[in-house]
Amino acid sequence: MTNIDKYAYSSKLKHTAPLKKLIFAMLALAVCLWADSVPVSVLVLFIMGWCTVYKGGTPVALFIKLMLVPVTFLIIGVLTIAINASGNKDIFLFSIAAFGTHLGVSQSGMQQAALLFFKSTGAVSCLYFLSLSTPIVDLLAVLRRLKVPKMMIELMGLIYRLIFVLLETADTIYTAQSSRLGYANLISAYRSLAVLASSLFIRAYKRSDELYTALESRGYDGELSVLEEPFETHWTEYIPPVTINLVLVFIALLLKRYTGGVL
Amino acid sequence: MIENILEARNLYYTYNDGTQALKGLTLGIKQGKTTAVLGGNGAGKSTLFLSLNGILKPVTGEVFFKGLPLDYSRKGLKNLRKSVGIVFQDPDSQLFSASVFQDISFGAVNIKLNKEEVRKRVNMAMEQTGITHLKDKPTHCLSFGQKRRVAIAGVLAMEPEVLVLDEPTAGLDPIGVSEIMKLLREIQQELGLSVVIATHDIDIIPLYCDYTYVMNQGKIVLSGTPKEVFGQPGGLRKVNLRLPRIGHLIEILKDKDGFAFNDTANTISEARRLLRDWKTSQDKSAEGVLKHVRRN
Amino acid sequence: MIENILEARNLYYTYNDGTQALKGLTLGIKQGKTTAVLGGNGAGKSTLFLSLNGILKPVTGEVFFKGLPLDYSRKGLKNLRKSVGIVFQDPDSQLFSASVFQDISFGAVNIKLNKEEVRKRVNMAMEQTGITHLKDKPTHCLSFGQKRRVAIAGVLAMEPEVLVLDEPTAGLDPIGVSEIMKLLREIQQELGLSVVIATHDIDIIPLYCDYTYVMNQGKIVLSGTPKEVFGQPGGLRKVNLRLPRIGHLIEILKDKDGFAFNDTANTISEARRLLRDWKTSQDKSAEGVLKHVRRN
Amino acid sequence: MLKKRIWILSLIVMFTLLPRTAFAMHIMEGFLPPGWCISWGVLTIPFIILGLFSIQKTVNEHPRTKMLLAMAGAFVFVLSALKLPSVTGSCSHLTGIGLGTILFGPTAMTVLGLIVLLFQALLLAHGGIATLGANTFSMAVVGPILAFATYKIIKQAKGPQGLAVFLAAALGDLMTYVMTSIQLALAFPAETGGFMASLAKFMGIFAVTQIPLAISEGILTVLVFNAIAAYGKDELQDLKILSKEA
Repeated sequence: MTNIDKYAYSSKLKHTAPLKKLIFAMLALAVCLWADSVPVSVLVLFIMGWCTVYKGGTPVALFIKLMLVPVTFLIIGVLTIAINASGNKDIFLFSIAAFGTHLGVSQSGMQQAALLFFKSTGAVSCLYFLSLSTPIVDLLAVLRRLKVPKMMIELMGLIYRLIFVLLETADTIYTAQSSRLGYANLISAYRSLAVLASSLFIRAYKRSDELYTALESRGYDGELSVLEEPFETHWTEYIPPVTINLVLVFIALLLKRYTGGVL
Repeated sequence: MIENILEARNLYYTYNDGTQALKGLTLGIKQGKTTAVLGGNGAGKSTLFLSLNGILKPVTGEVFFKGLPLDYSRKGLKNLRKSVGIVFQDPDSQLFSASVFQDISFGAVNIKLNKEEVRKRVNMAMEQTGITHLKDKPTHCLSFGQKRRVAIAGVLAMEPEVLVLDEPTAGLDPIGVSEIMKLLREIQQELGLSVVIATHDIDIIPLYCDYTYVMNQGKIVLSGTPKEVFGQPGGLRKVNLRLPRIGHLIEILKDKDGFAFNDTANTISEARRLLRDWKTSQDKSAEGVLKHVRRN
Repeated sequence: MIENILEARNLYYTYNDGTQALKGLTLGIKQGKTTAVLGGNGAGKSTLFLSLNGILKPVTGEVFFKGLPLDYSRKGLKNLRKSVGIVFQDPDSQLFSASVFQDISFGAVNIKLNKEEVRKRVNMAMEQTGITHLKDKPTHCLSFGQKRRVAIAGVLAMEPEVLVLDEPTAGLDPIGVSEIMKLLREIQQELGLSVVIATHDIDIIPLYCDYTYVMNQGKIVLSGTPKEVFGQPGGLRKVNLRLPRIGHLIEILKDKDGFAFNDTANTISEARRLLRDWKTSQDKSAEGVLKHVRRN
Repeated sequence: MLKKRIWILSLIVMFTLLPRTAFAMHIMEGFLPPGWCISWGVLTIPFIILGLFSIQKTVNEHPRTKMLLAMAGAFVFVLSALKLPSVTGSCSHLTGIGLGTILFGPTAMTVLGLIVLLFQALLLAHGGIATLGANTFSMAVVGPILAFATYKIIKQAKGPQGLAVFLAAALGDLMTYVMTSIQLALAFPAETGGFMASLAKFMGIFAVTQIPLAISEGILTVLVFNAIAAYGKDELQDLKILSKEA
């Protein structure tokens, strides 16, 4: 499992206002989806890649490795959309006969698949820019400013912290089980996994109780209020991210007009 | 000045599952001192601590803070918890936020201080515990010892009068132990705090504590200065505890090997003094003999 | 007979997050002895142990079991883990089943023994660790010390040749510590096991271990019998460790207070012998002086 | 010749990729057109609000449940990160929908599911932000409701506990994938045959892996549930506070 989170803490962009990063990434994501255009998608990919690697200092190899994570879904999804069945084999660029019909790829299916491939890749790069530069804690601060319900934010904050506590527990249990041959064959593996999950559950339950007690002793009265370090920002700082996206919109409009939406 | 800032009188506590954790416990925590509560696993130390902070309410018996019985109303508890802070044994069940800074600020925010004051206190607490450099790190990337310091800082930021710590040295290596104990000693002296430590690490008590209670099966069985308590090895052994190793050595030397010490010793420096004095007296007596012989 | 049942040669290991845990570590575990691996938190002890059992595969370097390099195939690992059992630090993450009996049988069942054999082994392991009376208890009702015994029994039921324990004394009170260490000593001698103990509890090493490796930052920095290792206080302090308290006292007495010991001592009994001998020699020399004086 | 080669090639691609699709069943970032992203998001919001109200009510009555819910969320996240052993030796993952729903109730699972999905997107790059609404709808709304209904119906019919747990988990898992296929088919109807043909394509492909996976999830959930019932009786008792509300 690749945990992106820890890279966010070492990013050079960590101290940039999270709202700015969020706006930048979400606008680009929206433009990428709306524009429906291969060049715009590729442009988004490069802008986000450049910002992450050059501005944020994330290793290129890591960025590429992460881009490959959703590739399974991407390939299966795109292929499924591209390949169609029809009794008439002439609509396909190439096809094979199977199950008493023809399976093949048509010109438009091919185009749709290619477009989707680039669009998704561009969109994923926006997601990575955000998560490789912005720790979850900072994102939660933004969500609080955006008036997301308090209960939601508190749960998110707690869950985020507890994920790591439980992951460590699960990892320790897993190691202890493997050292006693718990995963030596399929039947043991199922048994071990069930035992792991159930003891994890009981541990989690106990922990929640301990956590409540500890918070109570620190004066908890229903709200997890903390002091957040505000990020000093001036409105002018929002000009560059918005401008970049406006340029992208402009390019998309131009492409639509002069290429008739082919690109 | 009140001598005992906290007092427990004849506490009884039984858990839902029927475990009797406290059975008539009485103790007093001296203002401005470090008090150790020594006891084996399962002696009831944690239950005692939760009672001092009002989390558990004893079935019978009472807890007094500054001479007044605890007020278990919402407001009373809030005030109490401002003054009596607990640091739990496992920092992972105490730290709830992924941000070190935010976690430390929690208690201070709860007592409704203004932002400036909270920030000031958090920064101070981080400085006192030596974790200022960890400010921007996520909690889950810290080492065990660092997490424990964050937990301590979170309680210090509330500026309590009593700091209660459950097994503060558990899981730490020798250097970690002496660092955390020195830190506590420093904080205690600098801020004039009263510190209570639950531990089964016997060897640290003579080094860092002013007063010791020995707990067994929900009761106090011995109490006094470390010197007094460790002067009763029989009583300690009866409750499955032992002397500090140095104390044990000195005891054996005295009782079995004919070293005529006129005192006990539980720390290296005490033992050293004892042995040095003994040596000098031996040398002197040898000289005495010599002189005596020569004179005749 | 092979002298070293397990050997690690020049191991390097780096975790996914970039932490270099082992940096050229070499050591040998002597057959039929108790070997301690002493090191502070984060020295890499756990990583080393996981490599000995084939859970982690070193990036470079090799581990040898009975003179043969480890075989990391599915079958090879299965055989290895049957022979090299690890008892982890936190018994809670090792005990998962509803009852003690069931839990101890976990490993034995996984090596596909028949029911009769499993039952026999589990009963034997419970006897060896003195927990037969806990057989039908649910694991979560046990005390901490009992849980650790169950964890040890669970590994013993696989009848390993090497028993590796990570911090076996952590979290135990003094009596618990000496009980578990005596138990290990007994098991080791009775079954002719080779035992490896990772610990930062310096004071137990001279009492219970035959050989000691001192680990720091992924490497072995000192090795030898406890006597040899603790004869190098400078080397220990350099890696943030210290002498056993008794050893420290004797060192100071010797170096600073003019006690002319001709040896070092790290346990109470060693120190006692040293001081007794010294006293006798003093008495003798005093007598000698007397005699000398008288004769003249 | 060429055709044959394509046929074989695509088979190879399918069989190397398919066993790893369990996680990938979250619709990836950027895969859905904006209109669908928004529609699924809007459709999900009422369920989230409902869930939040229900949680708020429970927490007001029992303050401890806030920490418990957070633990539950983290538990589901970690559960879904566990590797599920399979016959082929490759790994897939649990969804945890069935277990989570039985333990914590469907309303809580909706909110927890949303948070878990968001963290999966941000921390593991599984799923996405634009597709969060669609994924939440299938994984945290439809899945839990079906799982819960199955569980309750079988319990009411005095069916065996094991069967109830098994079917709740297996159907919860399966329904999630059916829903995802519907979402994909709606967004990408086939050129010939439209929505139904597309749905057949997606369901056909995912059925290969999802049916065995749903069965595995069912079996494992039964094992886990039995283990919890064996030595977590008190915990289960307390959890009724959470799940009774639904």
